[in-house]
Amino acid sequence: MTSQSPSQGGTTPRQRVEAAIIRLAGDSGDGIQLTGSRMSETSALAGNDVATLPDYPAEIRAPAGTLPGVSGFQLQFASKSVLTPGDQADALVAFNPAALRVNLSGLKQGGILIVNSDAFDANNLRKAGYDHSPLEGHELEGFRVYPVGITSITRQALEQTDLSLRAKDRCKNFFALGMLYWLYSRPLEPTLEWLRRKFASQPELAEANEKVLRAGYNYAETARIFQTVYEVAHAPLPAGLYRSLDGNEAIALALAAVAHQSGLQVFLGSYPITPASTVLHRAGRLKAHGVATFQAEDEIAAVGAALGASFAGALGVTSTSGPGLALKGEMLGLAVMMELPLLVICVQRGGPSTGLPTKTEQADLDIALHGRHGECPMPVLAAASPGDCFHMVFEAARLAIRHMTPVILLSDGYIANGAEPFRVPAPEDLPPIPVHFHTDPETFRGAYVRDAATGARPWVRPGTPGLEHRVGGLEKDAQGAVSYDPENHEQMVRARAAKIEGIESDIPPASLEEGEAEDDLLIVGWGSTWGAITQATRELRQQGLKVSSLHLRYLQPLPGGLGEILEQHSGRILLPELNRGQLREVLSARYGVTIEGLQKVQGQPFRVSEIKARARKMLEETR
Amino acid sequence: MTSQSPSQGGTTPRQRVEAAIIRLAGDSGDGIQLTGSRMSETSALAGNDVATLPDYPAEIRAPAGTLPGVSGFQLQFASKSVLTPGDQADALVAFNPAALRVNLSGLKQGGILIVNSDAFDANNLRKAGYDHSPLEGHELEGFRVYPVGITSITRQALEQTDLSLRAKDRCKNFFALGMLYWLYSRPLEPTLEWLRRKFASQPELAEANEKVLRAGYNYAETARIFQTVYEVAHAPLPAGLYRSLDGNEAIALALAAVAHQSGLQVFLGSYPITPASTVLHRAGRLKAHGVATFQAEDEIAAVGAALGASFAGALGVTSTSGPGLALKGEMLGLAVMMELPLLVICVQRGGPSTGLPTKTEQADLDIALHGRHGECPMPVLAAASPGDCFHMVFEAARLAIRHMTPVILLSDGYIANGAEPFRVPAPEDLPPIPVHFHTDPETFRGAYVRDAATGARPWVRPGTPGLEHRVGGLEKDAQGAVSYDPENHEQMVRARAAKIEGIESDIPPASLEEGEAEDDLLIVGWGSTWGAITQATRELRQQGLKVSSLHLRYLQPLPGGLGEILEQHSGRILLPELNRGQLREVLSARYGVTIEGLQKVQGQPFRVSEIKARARKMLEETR
Amino acid sequence: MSSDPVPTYKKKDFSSGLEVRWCPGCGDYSILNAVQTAFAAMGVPRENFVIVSGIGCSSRFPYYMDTYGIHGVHGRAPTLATGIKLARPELDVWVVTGDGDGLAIGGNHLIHAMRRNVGLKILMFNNRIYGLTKGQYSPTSEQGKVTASTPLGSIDPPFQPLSVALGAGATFVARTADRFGKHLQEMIRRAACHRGAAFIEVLQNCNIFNNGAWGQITGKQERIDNVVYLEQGQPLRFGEEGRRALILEECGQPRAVEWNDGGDPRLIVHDETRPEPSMAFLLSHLAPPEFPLPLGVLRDVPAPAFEDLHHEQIRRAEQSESNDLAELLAGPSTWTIE
Amino acid sequence: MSSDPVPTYKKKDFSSGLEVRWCPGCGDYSILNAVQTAFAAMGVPRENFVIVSGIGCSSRFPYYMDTYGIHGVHGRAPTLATGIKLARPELDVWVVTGDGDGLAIGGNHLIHAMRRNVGLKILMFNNRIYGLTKGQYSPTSEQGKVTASTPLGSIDPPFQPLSVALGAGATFVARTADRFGKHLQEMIRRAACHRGAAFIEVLQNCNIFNNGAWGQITGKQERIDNVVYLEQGQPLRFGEEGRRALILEECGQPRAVEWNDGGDPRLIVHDETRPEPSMAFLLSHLAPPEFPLPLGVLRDVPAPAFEDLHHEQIRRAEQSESNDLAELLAGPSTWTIE
Ligand SMILES: Cc1ncc(C[n+]2csc(CCOP(=O)(O)OP(=O)(O)O)c2C)c(N)n1
Ligand SMILES: Cc1ncc(C[n+]2csc(CCOP(=O)(O)OP(=O)(O)O)c2C)c(N)n1
Ligand code: SF4
Ligand code: SF4
Ligand SMILES: [Mg+2]
Ligand SMILES: [Mg+2]
Repeated sequence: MTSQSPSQGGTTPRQRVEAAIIRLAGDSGDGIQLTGSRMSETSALAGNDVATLPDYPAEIRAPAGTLPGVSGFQLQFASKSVLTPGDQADALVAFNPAALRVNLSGLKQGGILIVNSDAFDANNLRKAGYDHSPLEGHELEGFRVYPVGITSITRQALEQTDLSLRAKDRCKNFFALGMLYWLYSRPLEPTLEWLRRKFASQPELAEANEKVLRAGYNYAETARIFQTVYEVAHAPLPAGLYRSLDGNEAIALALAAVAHQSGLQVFLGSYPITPASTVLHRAGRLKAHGVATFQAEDEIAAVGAALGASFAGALGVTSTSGPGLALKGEMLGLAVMMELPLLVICVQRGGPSTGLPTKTEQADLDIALHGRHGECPMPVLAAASPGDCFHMVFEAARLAIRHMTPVILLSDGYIANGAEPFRVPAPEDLPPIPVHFHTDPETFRGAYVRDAATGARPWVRPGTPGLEHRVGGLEKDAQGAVSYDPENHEQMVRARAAKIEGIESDIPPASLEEGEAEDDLLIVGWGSTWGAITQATRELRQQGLKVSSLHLRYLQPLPGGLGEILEQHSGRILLPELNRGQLREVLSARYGVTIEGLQKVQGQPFRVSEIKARARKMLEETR
Repeated sequence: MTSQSPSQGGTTPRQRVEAAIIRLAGDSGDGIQLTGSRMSETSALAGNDVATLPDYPAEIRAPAGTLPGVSGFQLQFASKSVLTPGDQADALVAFNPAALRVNLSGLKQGGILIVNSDAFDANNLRKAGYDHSPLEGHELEGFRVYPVGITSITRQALEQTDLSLRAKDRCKNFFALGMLYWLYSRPLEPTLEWLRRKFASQPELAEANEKVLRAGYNYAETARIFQTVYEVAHAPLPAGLYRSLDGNEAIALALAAVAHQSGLQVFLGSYPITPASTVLHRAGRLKAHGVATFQAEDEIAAVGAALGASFAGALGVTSTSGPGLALKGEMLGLAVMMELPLLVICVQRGGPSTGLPTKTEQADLDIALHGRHGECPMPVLAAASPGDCFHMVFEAARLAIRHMTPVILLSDGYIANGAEPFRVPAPEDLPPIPVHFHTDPETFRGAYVRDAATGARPWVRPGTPGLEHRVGGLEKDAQGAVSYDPENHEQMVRARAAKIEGIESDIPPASLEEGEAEDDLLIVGWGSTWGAITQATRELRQQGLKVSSLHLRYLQPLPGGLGEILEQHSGRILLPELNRGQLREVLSARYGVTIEGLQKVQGQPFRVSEIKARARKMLEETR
Repeated sequence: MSSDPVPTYKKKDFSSGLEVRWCPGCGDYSILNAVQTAFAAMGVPRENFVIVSGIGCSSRFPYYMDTYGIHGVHGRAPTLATGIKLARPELDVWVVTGDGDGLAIGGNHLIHAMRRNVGLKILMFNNRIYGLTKGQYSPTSEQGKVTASTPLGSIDPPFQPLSVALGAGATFVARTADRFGKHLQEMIRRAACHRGAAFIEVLQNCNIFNNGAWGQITGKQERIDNVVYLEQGQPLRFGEEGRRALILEECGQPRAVEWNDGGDPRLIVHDETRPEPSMAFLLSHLAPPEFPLPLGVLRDVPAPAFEDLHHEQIRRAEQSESNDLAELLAGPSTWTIE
Repeated sequence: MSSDPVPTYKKKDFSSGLEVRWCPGCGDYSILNAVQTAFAAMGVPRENFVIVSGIGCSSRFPYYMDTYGIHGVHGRAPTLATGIKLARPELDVWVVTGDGDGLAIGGNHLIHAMRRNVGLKILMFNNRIYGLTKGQYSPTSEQGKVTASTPLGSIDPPFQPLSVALGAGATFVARTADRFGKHLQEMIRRAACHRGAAFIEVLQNCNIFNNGAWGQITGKQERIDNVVYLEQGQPLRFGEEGRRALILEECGQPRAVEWNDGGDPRLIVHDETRPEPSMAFLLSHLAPPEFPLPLGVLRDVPAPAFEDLHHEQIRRAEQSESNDLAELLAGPSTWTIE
């Protein structure tokens, strides 16, 4: 190990880098997620492009100092476009031995390692499974290690305050943040302002954290422990107003936008479940924006209430994760039969069963497509990134309303919690969402008499005189009467399917995301792998390789023209998925093309390098 | 119309026919299902091969005389092997105008039509939508029509008895049965014996029904209304002891056989749902045979209790239909994680949602394969016929126990209610179902340490000292401890999948049901279409066409060798399914072969002629 | 809501004209009759009614009413109805359910609707059997019942539906029977007047699978000794010419005694408005043979309706918070890239 | 079941050794402690215990006990446990659940377990919050609660868990608290002795998301006025030196009064064995500030356990019916083809 001693005299040299990847790790109670978010937002405000990966345990506060209790947060900020939190970190802050042990493999060789040396006592070392201090052994060789007594300096910094020792210690994350701000030339002001807002009612906490943040910054400056100060310039993002946004907040905001653009009341019926809960939390603050929320007794009640609200003329929405989606299947069948707009948001997590509840995965595609009894088709969409959640919710709502159908939108834990700069749309730039309620008894010919263009049935609000009618789960004829007629059933099954298939003409056709049609390899993706795939494709192309990529936001129906593109590339297609190949199976069956899957089921997103490596291998093999 | 007048003088000529197809139709309260069952059993006892199709409305007693209230029952009995209830009937008994209207299209040209003329009054005609009596119009031309005052003669026959008029009228189905027995030379004795058993505690009812049955028989004989008496000889069934059996009873009996052969207590947790309820009813009578039943508060509780019972060392079983399967998805995910034997029987019905609850369909294959969140594979089997339900339950139980996995067995409304002669297996001919409970703490290495051959984990009964352990929905490592380790998760996901895939080597490889490998067309089927497909194939072959057939009882994993057979026939494969092509999609994706689907989603089974017609068309096109 | 004067309705204005498909003789017919009559008299525009049901014979109800309606999935009617009521509190939302639909698979939604006090009017047709699936025992079937699924008799004790509702905090519970058309109509009217959740158990005969289940209550002769009608402020008298009455002993134990001109201080005088629910609870599980079965309103206490609180919060937010979408989308901190 | 003499256990024999992962300071630790201590004293072989849970912080419980156990899915523990108990009545089956797991998603299974009187011992850790999902309000949270999902305060009134259980027909209900280790152990012992379903509400502190929710009850000073301990045959006295007591007014209304040496005939003397459940029901929803919260056994009445009836039926069938498989498979009518 090369323990770094303070640089001597003069100002520290500054180095401009294109991107920086930082990883923070500590106990669940160490405020890691909060520190990470601050760093992200500060970087975004500084004009960088940013991508983040929060990574926390399934326990609220797993026992301090243990390996399963480690909470992590990685972010990448850059002066270029950034699509992932990065593969390996340039700098790691480890608040205790367990955090070090769990995260060291994620640090680049030669990377900066800041450790809270106060936490490396015998007890913590033992809990982390070290029989000696790594600070004194060989395992840290090859890293630039900075042992700092973060706890003790934080306490010193707060000596004059009245806080309890425990409260003081809870500020130590801001010390580390201060050091990082200095190291990466970040301004303190956004964080200070945030502290004032956050602790408006507890100014003593705002003050303490500010003190500690400044102490960390000053310590880095005056103690001169770092050899270099890094600078990361503005990223060339498209012009506009930006904010930092995670996927679940994007979903909630989109619901407000949908309410605004459609004039409908949005009714979110939900039951808390990780990692979807924050959709409910954030939507709970949107009452003034036309979004009502209802925390139901379970997932079935949540979707039931949402469907009831849609019947009543609102836009019903429900948000959940895999186990909840499994429970909603029967009610979704009713929604298909009732042919009402309904938005079902599934934020996927590691399964099966309770699985890895705080980790990410893409293994709920199958159940989204097929998880209902009978012939029960329903559009399925997937968001590609945190910001894309906003657009896809909007799009899903538009389709649900126009085509009178429940729609499933898939997100996942990675983009739900991950944040990125988001270009804030101006309300006037949002497309309108036209809504038509049938009100005229004269022209009403039956609850299931379909619109010629879309195949949608009329939507009638209860309370409309003369249009009283009944819908429900039994098969109906066009007039809305229960019908056991065999031919009618077949006709209705086909009509429902045709309606969904017809949505193909209402969505953008398939097109390449990167590259050209003639390239040697096509990488296809859906959902949150978009960032890693796009980044990998760009990097491979920069290296002169003929690789293109295509991203699917619409999984049912699939976009027009997809078959042609895939057939053109058959045998030269790579499909990375965080599952055992669910989309691969769908595309092979549908288009009869040969696709190679890249499977990863570890609760973690792809690294760019993993995709690049497999792509290179395929290119070599087919050459 | 040619109203048939009694044949004059001498004995009625007898005609030997190979097969007869009879259809009975009347009000829900007319005892149609019961009459049909008697006729079936009598024919089976007479040595015929028999197949039946009960077809009843979703209401218990829909309003008398209406079209939706019509209940039907079709049976075919023959001196040859019979695999379906037949396409069009040789004889139809219509108890009222509505029954006539609904069923007339199912009667062959020139067929025998017996109507209860007493029921053709103005009121009933109106309810059936007739503006005049069809008995007096032209619509019955081309049929041999026998109007009989069934109600009035029945009342006469019972004049001496003390029954209420209503009770008397409820005997009229036995009058029609008597007529049919005479017409088809069936013995009365089995029915008389059944009456005595059934009405042991109400001898006056046994007597009344006997009187009416004989009256019908005698009426046909003495009134000489029929031109011909038909005889149907013994069918060349394999030697053995036979009984008549429907699919749901077969399932219940198989549970007793499983208990017997495994030595395990069988625990059926169920919640009533059409058409699965009779599994619970019949199993409820098997307490002395090692089968315990529990009617739960809902489907989730039913499967939960079954899974709990399996944990406790019994064999948990749950029976349901589509809506129930949709509800069980989350608990099945837990079963996959807990890796315990569990048998899930889904008797499919018309969907989606409540759909056509008393009709048949094959549209729950998708949800059986994919209806759980996360990577959650589970074997899926399907029974081909009523009797096959017995064997497939046995097989499903064997696989569940040996491979420590939940197994889904699909049946459907058609085979659940349809009856056929069943060769009764001798208990000593049933294979044993070996069960191994791990009991030795010395050799226990962990709850998820797998058997090298099968990949199954050990099964430990609570109460075993020294083997206390915990299982559950969170991901576990081999020792059974909760693990959030990314690699462990991937490894476990793969191990669970490999275990299920490995079952391929424990099931029979794919082989042709009929025909040869070189034939021009291969018809592939699964589930209850077996009868119609096999019959169609045989008939086409008899006509010299080179058609073969293959039937799948194992849908996950698919049997070995299937890929080769399908590839050999790619482009010349027909797959009839009572859905929109669910298995077709699976096979195309898996084997990359081109398959033509024949889809029917009408709540009704295939007719042999429908399959033959499409097969002929394909043969012509490919020629 | 229409602002026109409310039309006056006849009973048949509430009939959808769809052929009613219950078995001849089913108690559901009389309930349909009573509901149509009661609705017609309510002075509510027909288009403002929504009837939501689950699955079961009883749950076919909405098809026969010319109102808005949903025939839902098994057990989940209260969830659909809650969504409707929250989205559109001005609608009159009625739930029709059965003892199986409401108390077997749907028990949880029912108790949560009671707890929240959502303004749903819930009619549970209790025939103590699963009718539509051909006669299995239900959670209200008496112990020992021989049914299709219990050839040796059921072994579980039944729920008392009203006790379950009260245990969940119900603010209005009542009991009536299919055969008592006028009483049934009155209970419907009372439920409609209650703000918040109202739960009515309607004893119903299934003449096919459980004929005579309520014979002891509805039989002309039997009812005299086996029914006590609850009337606000009145002592609980029953029997031939009201010659018997219910008292509460010191220890809190109820007892049926001879009527003694009201002189007994222990006589129970009915007060449906008591905030403390124990007396309603006590009444809810009295039953023959030891006691008469109470019919009428057991409890009717005021409490804020869930939908009112829901919209009150929305209104407060609308008044105190900005509804500027641009501001919302931008959030507290933004930056501009030129 | 082992026929060897039962080993004597120490508390630590019931610890699985797995690292306990609740937040430091969580009330669940004391409950774990009490359960381990109580189990060790029970004289039941360790291998005969099965602990079944759902999902939640509380539901991690089985992992920490060196018994058989299932960490199930959310809300469904009673279903798994019922299957175990029916298949193997000789096992001691305990359910651990939370206020969310047991009363939100799992409410129906809970009331049906009570109704059936299945021999499950159910411990509900009531912290009036969803802990594991980071602090949303639960069905037992007080109205107006500001939580992650209710930024403006929750609007629904809470369940009283014991009232729900009694409404469903529970034969044993008790209440205790995490902080009262000895009392908790005693309640566990009492539940174990009850044949049939036993339901214990354990007041539990979630120091992260709902710290101090039970401070009024468990606080050293507060508890004096806010808790009444139920003891069989004893009047309900509470407060400093038992100077206050509960009476039942003529009209059936409870009231807290000064203790007057037991002279008041209206004084409530606790009788947990009363078959009529209204008094237990009354106790179940008394709460501060108006009343003290009753801790102890509210109800413990004998009734046949579901699993006993289940096996009794099986035994009767085994005695009276043939178990010949060949005969069964053949059925009543067969024919032979040669
Ligand atoms: C999910 C689901 N499970 C089971 C069924 C079958 N089912 C339909 S109605 C019913 C019971 C109805 O009983 P009840 O509510 O008492 O109605 P009743 O027919 O007696 O009026 C059942 C079990 C279903 N339709 N859906
Ligand atoms: C089907 C399903 N829905 C939702 C969740 C998310 N979830 C896990 S625990 C929980 C609530 C737990 O509350 P409680 O039972 O009170 O337990 P506590 O954590 O407070 O001990 C929820 C909603 C889940 N795991 N599964
Ligand atoms: S089965 Fe019973 S409840 Fe159903 S319609 Fe018939 S009589 Fe009525
Ligand atoms: S979140 Fe609350 S209930 Fe959960 S472990 Fe932490 S303190 Fe305990
Ligand atoms: Mg019922
Ligand atoms: Mg809780």
